[in-house]
Amino acid sequence: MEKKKNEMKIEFDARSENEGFARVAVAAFMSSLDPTLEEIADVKTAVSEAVTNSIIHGYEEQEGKVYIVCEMTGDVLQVSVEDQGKGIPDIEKAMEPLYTTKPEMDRSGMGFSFMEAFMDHLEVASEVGKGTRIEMWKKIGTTPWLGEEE
Amino acid sequence: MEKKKNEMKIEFDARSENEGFARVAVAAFMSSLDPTLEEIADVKTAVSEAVTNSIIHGYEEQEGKVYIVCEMTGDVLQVSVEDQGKGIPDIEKAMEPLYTTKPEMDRSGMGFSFMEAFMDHLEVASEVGKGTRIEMWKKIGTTPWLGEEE
Amino acid sequence: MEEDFKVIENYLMVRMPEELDHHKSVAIRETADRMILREDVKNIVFDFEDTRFMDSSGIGVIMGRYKTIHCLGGQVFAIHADGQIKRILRMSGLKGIIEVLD
Amino acid sequence: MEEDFKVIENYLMVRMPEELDHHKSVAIRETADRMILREDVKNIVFDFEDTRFMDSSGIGVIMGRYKTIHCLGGQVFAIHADGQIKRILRMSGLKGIIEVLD
Ligand SMILES: Nc1ncnc2c1ncn2[C@@H]1O[C@H](COP(=O)(O)OP(=O)(O)O)[C@@H](O)[C@H]1O
Ligand SMILES: Nc1ncnc2c1ncn2[C@@H]1O[C@H](COP(=O)(O)OP(=O)(O)O)[C@@H](O)[C@H]1O
Repeated sequence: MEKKKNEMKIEFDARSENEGFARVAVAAFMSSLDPTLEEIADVKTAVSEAVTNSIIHGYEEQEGKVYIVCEMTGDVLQVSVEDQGKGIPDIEKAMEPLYTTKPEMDRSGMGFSFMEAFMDHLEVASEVGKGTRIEMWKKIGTTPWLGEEE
Repeated sequence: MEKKKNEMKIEFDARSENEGFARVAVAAFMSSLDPTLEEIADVKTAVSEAVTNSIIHGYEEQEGKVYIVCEMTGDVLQVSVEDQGKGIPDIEKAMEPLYTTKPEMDRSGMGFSFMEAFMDHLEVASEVGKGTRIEMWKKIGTTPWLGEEE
Repeated sequence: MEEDFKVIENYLMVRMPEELDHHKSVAIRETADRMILREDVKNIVFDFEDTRFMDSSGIGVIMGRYKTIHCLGGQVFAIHADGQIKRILRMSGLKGIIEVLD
Repeated sequence: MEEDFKVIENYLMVRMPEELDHHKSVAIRETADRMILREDVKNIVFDFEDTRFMDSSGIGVIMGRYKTIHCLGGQVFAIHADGQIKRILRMSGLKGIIEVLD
């Protein structure tokens, strides 16, 4: 199996109108893996959740930059979404289903649940006052998993 | 007229399979300007030409990174495409219609002509052995040009 | 935007956008709540005919409207949802509290 | 890929991809040239039915095939090109040397 790596990075202003751009860019980048429509939807949703969180929680809709790094190695897609925003004081609590610190904004508290459901694996690193990085992995395609990736 | 700036940067491996990703990302980013289908096609074509040139001429299909910076100020889109490849010895000659150094690859020599035709303004900076940067501007939308932008 | 909201009898019909994310949800929440306050609205119908993408922000929009409407004895409906949107509705548990019609 | 190439009489029919850029053009050139050599091909028909995007790499593909075919007295046709593709063909000057049919 071919293992050539392909990488891209994006950096953009933390503005809600860029949420669509971010997920479309990641979807376009992964297209060489021939993903199914469902796999594309999964990745777009997970990216949308992470980017939205950076904008509304990380930067609280103030100025800032969101950073995405995408890597494809074999048929595994790795996406990280990072901000230099306020950080998460209690990651475990933040990841509980339905937990949200912005109920007044009609947040459902399902962002992390969706990321976990739609991707194969998720890691969260955060420091208060420094920022947050979400790292996600997903194997794309129906070819059998050979256990060598990642 | 509102003049809030919106910026994004992308960096990706100089591989031909990323050409589609690059133009889709720029098109998705500019969508908040409500471009017409023709304007989207114009920008995609110009970006595709510049990115292809970096991959096949700048890096001659060897390893390297392509950098895109997009800025929207008011209704003006600015896109730069940059590589750290071999550079262009004679920019004036390179920009002549039908001039190509890779006829054996069936290049038509129309890349620069298309960029100029589809964008409002184009600037080329290049240094042999250092790399090339193409900077392009286009006003998006049918609202009358007020002469204050850029 | 306004043309995506219609009151028929006491039903507020909301035509959802093609991509329902946080960016789009802000204006939908605002307009919907204004109409619920001003007009004689008892029930809400979210029409997903045009919608090809929805994330958890969409769930928040529906859930928030559900809370308001529900106390007053109203109901919330989702219509024309495609497979993808139905999947999100199912995963969120919303399928249990709103009516998803085909 | 191979299924996008068909020889009917001495016409090579090439079904162009959705996005015809440099990436896609490499394989098209190769396969087309192989078939021109091996089979009894005199004319080429490029079918743009599916094509929504084309840049100057597409022009290079057509121009290159035109050069080969033309010397042998053959002709190049473009069919089912939408407005966008026609615009590119017109701007490139190709409309003067190949037949663009509706
Ligand atoms: N990038 C981030 N920066 C700071 N806080 C975050 C970030 N992402 C998530 N959080 C915190 O975790 C909580 C749960 O996130 P999530 O499950 O996505 O739900 P929601 O976005 O609906 O609140 C958020 O309410 C917020 O307090
Ligand atoms: N990024 C670049 N790096 C090095 N050389 C370049 C670059 N872009 C263009 N060139 C040179 O300019 C020439 C003309 O470019 P262009 O008009 O796009 O035609 P084509 O790509 O078909 O050759 C190329 O053949 C090449 O020699």
